[in-house]
Amino acid sequence: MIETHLPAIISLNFLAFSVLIPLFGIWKRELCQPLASLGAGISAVFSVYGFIYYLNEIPLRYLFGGWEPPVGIEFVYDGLSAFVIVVINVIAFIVLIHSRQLAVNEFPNKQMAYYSVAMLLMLGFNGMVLTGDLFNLFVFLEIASLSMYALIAIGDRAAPFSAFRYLIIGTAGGTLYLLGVGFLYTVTGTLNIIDMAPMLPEFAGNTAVITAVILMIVGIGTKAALFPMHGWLPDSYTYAASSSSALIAPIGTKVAAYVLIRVMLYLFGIELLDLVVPISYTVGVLACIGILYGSIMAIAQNELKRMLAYSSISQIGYIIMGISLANPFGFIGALLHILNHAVMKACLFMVAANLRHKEGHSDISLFEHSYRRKYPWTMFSFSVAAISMVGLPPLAGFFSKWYLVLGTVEADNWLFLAVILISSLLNAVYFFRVLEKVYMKNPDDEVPVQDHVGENNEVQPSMLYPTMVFAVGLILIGIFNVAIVAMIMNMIPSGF
Amino acid sequence: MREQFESPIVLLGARLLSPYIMLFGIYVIFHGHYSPGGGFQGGALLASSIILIRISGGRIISRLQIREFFTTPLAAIGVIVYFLAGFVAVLYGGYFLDYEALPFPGDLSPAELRYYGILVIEIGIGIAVMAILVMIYDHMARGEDYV
Amino acid sequence: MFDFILGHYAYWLTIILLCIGLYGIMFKKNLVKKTIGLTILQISVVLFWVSIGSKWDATVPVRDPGIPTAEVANYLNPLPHTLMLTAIVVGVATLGVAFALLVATYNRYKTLDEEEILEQIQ
Amino acid sequence: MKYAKILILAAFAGLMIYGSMGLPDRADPDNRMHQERSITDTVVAGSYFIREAYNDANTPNMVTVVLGDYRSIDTFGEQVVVFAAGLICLLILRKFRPV
Amino acid sequence: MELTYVPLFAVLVSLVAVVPILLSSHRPNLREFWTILAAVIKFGLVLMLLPSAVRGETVVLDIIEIAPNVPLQLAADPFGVFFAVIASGLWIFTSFYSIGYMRGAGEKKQTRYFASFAVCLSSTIGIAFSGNLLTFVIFYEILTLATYPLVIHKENKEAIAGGREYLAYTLTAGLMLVAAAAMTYYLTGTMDFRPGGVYGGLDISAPMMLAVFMLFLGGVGVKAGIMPIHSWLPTAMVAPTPVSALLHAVAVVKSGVFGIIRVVGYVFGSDAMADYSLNDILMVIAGITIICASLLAFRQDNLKRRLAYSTVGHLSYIVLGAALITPLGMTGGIMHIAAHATMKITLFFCAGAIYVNLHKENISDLNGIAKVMPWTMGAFVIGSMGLAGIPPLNGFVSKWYLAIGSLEGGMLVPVLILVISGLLNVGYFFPIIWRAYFKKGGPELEKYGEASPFMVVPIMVTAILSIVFGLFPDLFFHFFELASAISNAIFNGGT
Amino acid sequence: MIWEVELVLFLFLILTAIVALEAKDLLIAVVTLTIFSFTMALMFTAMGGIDVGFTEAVIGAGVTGILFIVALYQTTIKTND
Repeated sequence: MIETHLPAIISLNFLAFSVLIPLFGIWKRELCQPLASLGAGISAVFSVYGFIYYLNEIPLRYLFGGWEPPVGIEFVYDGLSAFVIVVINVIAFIVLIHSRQLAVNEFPNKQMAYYSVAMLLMLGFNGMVLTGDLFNLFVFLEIASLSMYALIAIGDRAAPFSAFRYLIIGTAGGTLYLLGVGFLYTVTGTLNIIDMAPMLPEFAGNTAVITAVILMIVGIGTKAALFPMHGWLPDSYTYAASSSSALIAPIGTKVAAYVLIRVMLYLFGIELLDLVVPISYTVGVLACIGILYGSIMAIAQNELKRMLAYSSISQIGYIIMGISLANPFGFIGALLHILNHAVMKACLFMVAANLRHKEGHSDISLFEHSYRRKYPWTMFSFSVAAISMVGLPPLAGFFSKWYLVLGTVEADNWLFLAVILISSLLNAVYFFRVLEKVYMKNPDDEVPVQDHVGENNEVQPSMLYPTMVFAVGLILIGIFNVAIVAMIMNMIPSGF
Repeated sequence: MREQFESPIVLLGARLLSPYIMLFGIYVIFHGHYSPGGGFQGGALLASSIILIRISGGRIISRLQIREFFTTPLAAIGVIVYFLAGFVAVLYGGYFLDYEALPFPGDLSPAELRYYGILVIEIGIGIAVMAILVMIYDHMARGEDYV
Repeated sequence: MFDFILGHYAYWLTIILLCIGLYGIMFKKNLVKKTIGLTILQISVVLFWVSIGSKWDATVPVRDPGIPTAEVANYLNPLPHTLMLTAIVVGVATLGVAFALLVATYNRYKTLDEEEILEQIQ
Repeated sequence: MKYAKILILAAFAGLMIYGSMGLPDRADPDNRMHQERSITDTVVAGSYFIREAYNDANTPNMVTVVLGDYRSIDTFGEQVVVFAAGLICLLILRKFRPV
Repeated sequence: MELTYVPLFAVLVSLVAVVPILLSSHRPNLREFWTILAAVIKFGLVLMLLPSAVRGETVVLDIIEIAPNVPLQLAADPFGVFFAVIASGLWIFTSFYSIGYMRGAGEKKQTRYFASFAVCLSSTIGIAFSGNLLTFVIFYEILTLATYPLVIHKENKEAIAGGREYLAYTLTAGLMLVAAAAMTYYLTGTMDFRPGGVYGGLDISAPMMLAVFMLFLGGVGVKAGIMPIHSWLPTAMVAPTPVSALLHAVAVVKSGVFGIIRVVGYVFGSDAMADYSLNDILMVIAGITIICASLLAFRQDNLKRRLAYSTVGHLSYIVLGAALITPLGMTGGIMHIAAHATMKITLFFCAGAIYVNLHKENISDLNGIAKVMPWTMGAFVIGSMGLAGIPPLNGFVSKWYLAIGSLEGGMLVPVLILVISGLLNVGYFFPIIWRAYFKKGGPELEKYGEASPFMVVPIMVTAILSIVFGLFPDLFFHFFELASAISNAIFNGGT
Repeated sequence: MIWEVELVLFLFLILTAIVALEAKDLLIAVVTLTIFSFTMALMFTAMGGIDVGFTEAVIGAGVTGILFIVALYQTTIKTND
């Protein structure tokens, strides 16, 4: 019973909780956060269960209303979606636990609606990952996007404005995606991904199909912050409340990248993409520019969250580059980086949130070496995540880069290889800059060390442990990455 | 929103018009099976009739109709109706939203079950859309403010 | 040639509308104007979908007992219409959120001009 | 910046016209989406709706059947979008008085 | 006795020791006890592997699969054991010496220092026992990270600048190594180290081969300090002296040259090197480095910087040995790893002792110190003479084999380079000795005596070791036997 | 569907869209946008999408217009472009 309904349970559970939270929240405001964590926790448990269940079962197709796919809508629960579902739900669960104190601190009078909308956000993301229908994808995309705009709008003074700009860009992107789906529907007459994929080779070279590809990539790329469409991201992540950015940054762009994988590799397939215009290569080059641009801009930032936002742009570039390589290694690298980057970014944004909570700012130029005494474990988490970001072994970040490098070598693509290597160095520059500030006393500082070092002033356990979980998780993912890679290898789409 | 507008003529016109719009909205919801219309359109019409009173009468009068406080639970009820229509089907062994599995009383054929299933969700949509459009209007009209 | 134009002119005119909407989004500084551009863009896409759903010599997708449903060519394709109902409602929901953000923005900066707001943020 | 925007607009228009050349004639009953079977011999959803909607749900208005039954999860999602919009207005514009 | 898990324990013992070191941060004696305990245990574990290595056996242990079909593999082959014996053996002396130095100089944050040191040694042994390229890369990067806190230990502007430069060079190198490893995996389908190489008999285009080789050279060459990319090494001299000793004699730079020999002998193999004439590139670079570094050493007034340039030169002896691709040349190069390690660590210990005792860093200030610190300066003389290649000392043995090796390969230029460099070595060490022994020191020297025994004893032991190994290269650790067995394995396609 | 009707409606749509974007007074712009929406509803009906047309008439021309007006009431009708 549960196995059959697993996709529906995982996703719709969030909806049930988003309705429950206001009902209980009116009665007792303190119940909102535990309820939200509970909802995310239930989904996380089910998704992990489903992932294990999937390992010895064929892909599950959940038929809504009992209608066979081309007529009705289905949720496709195969290896790829199960993997991404596990990543996003587990991370959302931990981030929501972390957000308790932040919510009390930053928007005490908006908690109820906040958690309700956060649940809707997760519903949208889960639906986007699971659905097997192009139009249904658009609907869930809009649920997720609307919730994302709202969560971003809670925060600093400039937050509503940056959310508004994101809304304009994001809705335009979603509309273009819808237009692309319209082109495809006109040509093929179906909306189901599994149904449509075998039809498309018949229309190879059709200009409408090519336009549809471009429109869909632009539309989803807007959500994924692919290079020319990245403009919304830095402002949004910077001005959003700490808990919002910790929730959105690791998950939002990853899901969009996942949709790109679905569209580019599963729906169209790489031969069709490159038939007339070398679309995959173009996307790869854009990703490269994004990688370099994001890294260079990150170096120039003084605000930690803004730096992390720019770094997100560059890390998304890795994932998309892995997709565009279109060989098994690139695919493994991209998927592994979805996992790794989600964990790393969650950890880093939570560190930024911890600092904001305690210090009231996250301005790098004001960091001082007393932090390592005040927040030893927060800073430990930051170091682990930063070093993993730079890509040093044996932490998780190294291995995704390793597979991407293998992918570029296999594709004989030296430009991409050089970009990966250079951007790793740039990553090192901006992360070691922070580490240096935190771990070393300022040489200009004349105050003796003893007077300067603060007491241990670590954040409370509800914030510290989630951060630590991610830091330890990065080490474990790094050591046991081959188990994950073995799973990913089962998901490699045919045609490679 | 202003507390009250001083224009009896406008208010009178709105009060005369509003019930008919509301009636039409309910008609649209229930007649959606046979003619253009359905939950959304009907819900939007219901919302229009309520908003019409709110615009012409101001806050004090509109309170007599539907209080601002009730729109949120109403919206939740709309969503829950839809959700339950799907969930009950799951409990009775079907897929989510599989109306054939719904336990309507009486001996109904699958097609009739689906007919009533659609009616139920249209009603749910109608309630939710009405409540939410009114809700959006209320929030917008009050601007950024404490409850 | 005439058939081609007759079959495609609606697309081209829709493209003009799409471009007008995109122009509004990109070039207008006023946030309300941007929203208007967004609305035009969305409705134009809806128009595109509805136009591809049309069919010569077919009636609306409501079953008329006098016209047999077994012959598919007799009725318009209901699928695009259904999808566009959804898209319109999604559009209006987006608009609601956009207005909420607009009001919040205006309360903070007392202006709706994008450049003036950006200046104030700096 | 302004020229870049003009360029984007021109590129978009060009892309759309390029794409529209490949679209089949509008309203042509021979279009894929109006056929009974697709080229891979699967059911075409639109035609299935026309043929079977009344038999399946006893409802003459096909759009309602598709909306409420065949693609009901779409409609459900759409309702959630509207619900989300309401909640979001609540979230952005309302502040609850501190306890 | 089952040896399978000994390599793992050898790697882990100092890593585990980090925990008690950190926990006992407020009790210096206990902390240093842990350090020395770990050092002794590590050395014992490595020695347990020595007999099997002398027999030519390899202890292989697959720990965990880190990439499909590529395990995290520890393989204690003769070459690895050879390097591990040197590194772990000298760590004991460095530990003792560190205690004396750190207390003498009153340094801050000694806990961090000892902890980093332990991690450093762990990764060095890991490098020595790496069974394949990916394992090598992982330990190589850990070494980079673990050394960074040591380089910036003083936390002044100079140290931070030095640390930045160190990171910039070594991280770039690590990335190049990753790229090179990936290309090797792609081209050959394996990442294992095999005596005789994995590239033999493959049909690969010359530019591709050159690209891979240059990436490898960039990757391991930075730590080996070959010439255009050596400049981090003198800059990193801002670190405390035991760190410099470790960096320049044992861990970091030796990992670099160890890597070069691994690459030349175990990845490319002599055939591939010769076929694509890659060894010429290596030889030219090594020759230029030897000469230029020796010349640059003349210009340095800071004692440690002069020693640093001397190190750059001597590392290239080893590179030269690898580049000759003759069995005897390789033997000489490998021997020089051991020889240079013992001698250079002696010299750095001396420099550190002088700094702690007299607070003098510059050569021009060293007038007459031999009277004050006779033991230290005696050891200094032994070390510098050994580096110059004076016969009874162990520097001579390796140089001799290098010369023979180049003659075996029919090349005269390397011999010439060796001779010139030997003269230059004498040239830049002699002024120091001359000042120390024959110039009259200032009156303030009166109040100083010899350095603390914690420092003098390690100095004397390493100095004596360099004499002993010069006379009996096979004593205790079978260095010569191992070295010739290794080069045999490389050139005759495995044992 | 009668293409002559559609053509006229199309021209009217383009006209109203341009006016809605270029009007100096936001109130005029919004009213023009409502006209645009209503013309669009007519267009949908002309193309056979009676349900879409109905929805667009109710939601696009009705509710959207109301929301625009309320938003302008809360903010300002002044604009520079």
